[in-house]
Amino acid sequence: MIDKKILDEHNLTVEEYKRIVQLIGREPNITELGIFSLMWSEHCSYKSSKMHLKKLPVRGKNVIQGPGENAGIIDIGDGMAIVFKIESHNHPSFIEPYQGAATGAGGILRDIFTMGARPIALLDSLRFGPLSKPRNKTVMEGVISGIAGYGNSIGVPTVGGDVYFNGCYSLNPLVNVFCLGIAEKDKIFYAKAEGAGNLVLYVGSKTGRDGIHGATMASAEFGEDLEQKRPNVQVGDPFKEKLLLEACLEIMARDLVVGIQDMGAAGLTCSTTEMAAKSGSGMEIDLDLVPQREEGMTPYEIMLSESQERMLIVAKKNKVREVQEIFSKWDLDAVIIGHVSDGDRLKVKAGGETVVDIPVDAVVNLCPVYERESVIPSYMESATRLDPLPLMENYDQTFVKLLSSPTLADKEWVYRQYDHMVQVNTALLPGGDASILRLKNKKKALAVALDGNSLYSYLNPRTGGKIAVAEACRNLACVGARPVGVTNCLNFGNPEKPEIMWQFKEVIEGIAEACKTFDIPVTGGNVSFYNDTEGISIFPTPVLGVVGIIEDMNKALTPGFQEEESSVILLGENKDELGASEYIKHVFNMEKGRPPQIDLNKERQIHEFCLEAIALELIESAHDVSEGGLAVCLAECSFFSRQKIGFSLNLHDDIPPDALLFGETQSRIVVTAKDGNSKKLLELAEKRKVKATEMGKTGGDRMIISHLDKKIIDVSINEAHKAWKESIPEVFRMR
Amino acid sequence: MKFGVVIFPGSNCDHDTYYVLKDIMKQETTFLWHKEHDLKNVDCVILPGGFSYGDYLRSGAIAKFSPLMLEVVEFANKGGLVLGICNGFQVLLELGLLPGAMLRNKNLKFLCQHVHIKVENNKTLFTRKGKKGQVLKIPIAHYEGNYIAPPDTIQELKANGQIIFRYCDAEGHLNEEANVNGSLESIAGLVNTSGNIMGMMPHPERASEMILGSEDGKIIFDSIINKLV
Amino acid sequence: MKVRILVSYKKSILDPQGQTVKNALLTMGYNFIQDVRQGKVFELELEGISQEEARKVIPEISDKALANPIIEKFSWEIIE
Amino acid sequence: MKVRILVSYKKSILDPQGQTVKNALLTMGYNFIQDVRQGKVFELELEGISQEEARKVIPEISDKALANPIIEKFSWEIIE
Ligand SMILES: Nc1ncnc2c1ncn2[C@@H]1O[C@H](COP(=O)(O)OP(=O)(O)O)[C@@H](O)[C@H]1O
Ligand SMILES: [Mg+2]
Repeated sequence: MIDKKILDEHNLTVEEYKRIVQLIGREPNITELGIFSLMWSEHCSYKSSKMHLKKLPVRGKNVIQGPGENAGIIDIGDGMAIVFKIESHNHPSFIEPYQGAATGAGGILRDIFTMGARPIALLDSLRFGPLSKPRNKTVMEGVISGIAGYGNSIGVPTVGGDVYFNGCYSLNPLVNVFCLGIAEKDKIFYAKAEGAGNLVLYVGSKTGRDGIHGATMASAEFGEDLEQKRPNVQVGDPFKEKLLLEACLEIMARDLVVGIQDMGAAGLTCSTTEMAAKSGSGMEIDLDLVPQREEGMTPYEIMLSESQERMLIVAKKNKVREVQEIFSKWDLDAVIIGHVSDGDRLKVKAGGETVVDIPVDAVVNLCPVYERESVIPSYMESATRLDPLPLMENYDQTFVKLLSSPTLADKEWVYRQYDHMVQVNTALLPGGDASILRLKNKKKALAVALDGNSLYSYLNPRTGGKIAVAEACRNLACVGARPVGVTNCLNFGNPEKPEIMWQFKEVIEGIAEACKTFDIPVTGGNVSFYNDTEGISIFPTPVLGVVGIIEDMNKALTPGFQEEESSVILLGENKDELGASEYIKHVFNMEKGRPPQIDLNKERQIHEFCLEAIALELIESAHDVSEGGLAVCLAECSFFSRQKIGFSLNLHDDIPPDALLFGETQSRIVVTAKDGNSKKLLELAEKRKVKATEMGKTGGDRMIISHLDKKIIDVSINEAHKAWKESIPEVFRMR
Repeated sequence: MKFGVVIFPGSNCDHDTYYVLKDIMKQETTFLWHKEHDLKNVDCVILPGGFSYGDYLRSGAIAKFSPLMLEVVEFANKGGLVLGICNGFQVLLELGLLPGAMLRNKNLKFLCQHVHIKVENNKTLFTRKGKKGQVLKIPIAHYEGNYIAPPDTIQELKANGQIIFRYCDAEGHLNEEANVNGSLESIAGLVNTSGNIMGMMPHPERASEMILGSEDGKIIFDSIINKLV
Repeated sequence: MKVRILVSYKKSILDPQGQTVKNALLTMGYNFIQDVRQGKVFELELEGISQEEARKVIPEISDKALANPIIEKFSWEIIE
Repeated sequence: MKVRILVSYKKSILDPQGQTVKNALLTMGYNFIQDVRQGKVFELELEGISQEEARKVIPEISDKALANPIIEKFSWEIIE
């Protein structure tokens, strides 16, 4: 019967098992145990994170749907709503980079169209180990072609994202994929199973023995026994999903559906129990009717399978024919496998016998919740200490070297593999601060940015959480967008380790505080724990996805300099903060120091000011200062300018030149203004109590920065551009 | 002028093309479903970009067996205008309506970017609004756009002026770097000998509004539309 | 009956995928590798058809659908 | 020496390409088709290595570079 060994295999504790027995009033059979193990896994139940996620602000006047559904929904006016969410697919992407990443994209796409929205954009946030190791190159190459393979094929543009490199990801890369969709506000669908007698339809791919225990795998640490725990990674079928997408949107447009839920991790188990539980109904299904790809599958296997590209639909009895006709038009079968019932139980039959009979509420809602122990990690004290670094006569070489750091270097090699233009909405192509999606025939446009610097979070998780939000919002401000909603993917190590739990708590509190200050609701997200391999945890890596609205698309800005002889103005203040910078990491090979501090109110002021200046058309370009500091920010402004315009600046700050050039002090934006406007801008800044400093002028083909009248950087754009542009392609160049 | 945009399972530029023809070019436009046998009296059939049948066998290889293709071939053989864009071009090659085949891009990666193409022949129904030698900025997005054909076919293409577009740099020069996917003769677009069927890898529908960075694609649609005016 | 069909580029066509695999293997130290060609294999499970019929229809299927005769060649065998 | 290596998805793994080809062939009227699986074939030209060595190194290469053992299986033979 069910013993400790079986429980271990299902990642359940003895206490949890006792609770299951108590909840269902008897010992579960193996299929029932499997169901509980999936739904009570960390991945599905959020048992370690729930208490802390509660701290995130979720309300806002435009929130149609906050956390708790497949994706969050925000009202953007004109009868339209945006639907968005981010998810991780970290473990599978390490085991099988191409398919792992591809099915990650497939999963988040389903979350969006399940709600009745047409996906209009994907973004991906990727973290890899250093490219000096061949294995990391292989993983990166595979992951990127996997996302490309899926997104390009299904016809959703991948319009942005970010890529960072750090040793902590060598055995545990991160693949977080964000998806944004658009729906009519009054045509949104939920995972409901209302109305006893309504029929339950299964659509999409046949069920095979795919990834059985994938969700429990995402809830356990990888160790030496990786080989055995390796599940069958699923192979994605973007073509099938494209058909599903079109067919689902068609039945939704015709109002034939009561409720709909995709089958992602935890497959039939999750979709049946969640849909029933959400509506306070029961459900009865017959596994003999489930389309199967393999022979001799047991009820356990069918219920736990994670085969991709499947959906569960509840439809009114008299509409089923019509639903089936539409699916058949798209060469898909929609098979009746059961019905909604009164009561609150999931009853599953197979071979004429009842193999599962359990209360759905117990499965979905009554998993124990843990407040796990947390303690400050021992590394904190020494890691945040940073001895003064040697200063240099000039920084020409260092600057060029820094530009070639893969984390800072041009990512065109990556996004060129993504179809980022399909659907003809991409008004600002990848590479800039945020991606802009126009809304056809509308003045308004959408902007999206992803952000998350894990080195900051490692060295100060609370600050790291705040900065992730701040930077994403700053990116939006730079293109002229006001943030309306946030989603987040929290990638951490093993939460059973108190030090990891501490990081987690701190990051969440940082995110919560920032979201409150900026007054933006968190509408959903995802937590990925157990990102450790052989006992080594990744740096805490929150990835924030923020969506914003540009009121007037014609006023949107890009980061690149627009013309010669414009004033280059810094909004914000330079400070002596070199800790946790890419400069000390790439040039001195250290991951140390205190990350930059952040004053959230000041940060918000800067955003508001930037938005005001854009609305008044006082500025012609804007780019925020982030990794690599002011010097790298300025270089990017030159690189992004069509004619590769240079600049000549003189800075007077009383701080050491290295910190001035490469420190990553927050709340700074570099803008340019034409002669007549720069004065107005500076005046407005004074009125708004924002620090604004004219640093110099654009022009020429060199990048020149002086400090107190002494040149500390004087580099030709061509040379610097080459280092920046060629760094990543060079690594992958075919021999 | 009435346009028909074919939808194959897996087409994904069908809506884009429809939108541009209808909302930007202001033309009567309709979708054509691959399973039907009805061209709905259109004057021009467009085979749009995307991944018909996932491109699982080869790009365009399965779409060519769609029921509607019987009508499209008949329509084309009678001189009807057919434009294949990207995956649509690949379908035309598979159908044998245009000569040659596509290999993977020379760097073996999917490529999505703006490219420049040069109008090599403006005496066609698809390019009459352009100038010979004119450089157009139009995006590509494909995995298999590396055009290849036997030497004698290439000779014929050249002799008949069937090469319509070539990849070039911003100044109109042909070179290896500008020929991003490695196509023979830098070929980016072709017509058949009678001049009523064109295939091109770049996406004119993605270059029909300034907000997307270029309007050069409109030259192609304008050329087609002007035919009947 | 089970049939295996191999499809690969004609000799005259450059096979960059094969080249890439070759280079990767050389980098890994397998320096006895002279050349690599990559192709596709299809395994078809047939029923209700005689060997004789198969001999006629398999080349037809291959020629019409599985291979593009402009760039590819194919070979096939009955394996079961 | 020439070696042929066939790589395909394990039986339990979904083969979307094979499925799509199968459906296409059925639509074309080849209704004797029960199943199609699609895979890759590599033909390696080797030199300066004995058959015996090849027998050891080919499975190694296949496992390490040509197939991902988590989802794929391979088989090989010496063909020349
Ligand atoms: N970091 C987070 N912040 C806010 N909400 C979260 C976070 N992580 C998960 N959630 C919410 O918890 C719910 C369950 O998430 P998840 O199990 O990932 O959903 P699904 O499996 O349907 O994608 C979702 O509504 C999700 O938005
Ligand atoms: Mg979901």
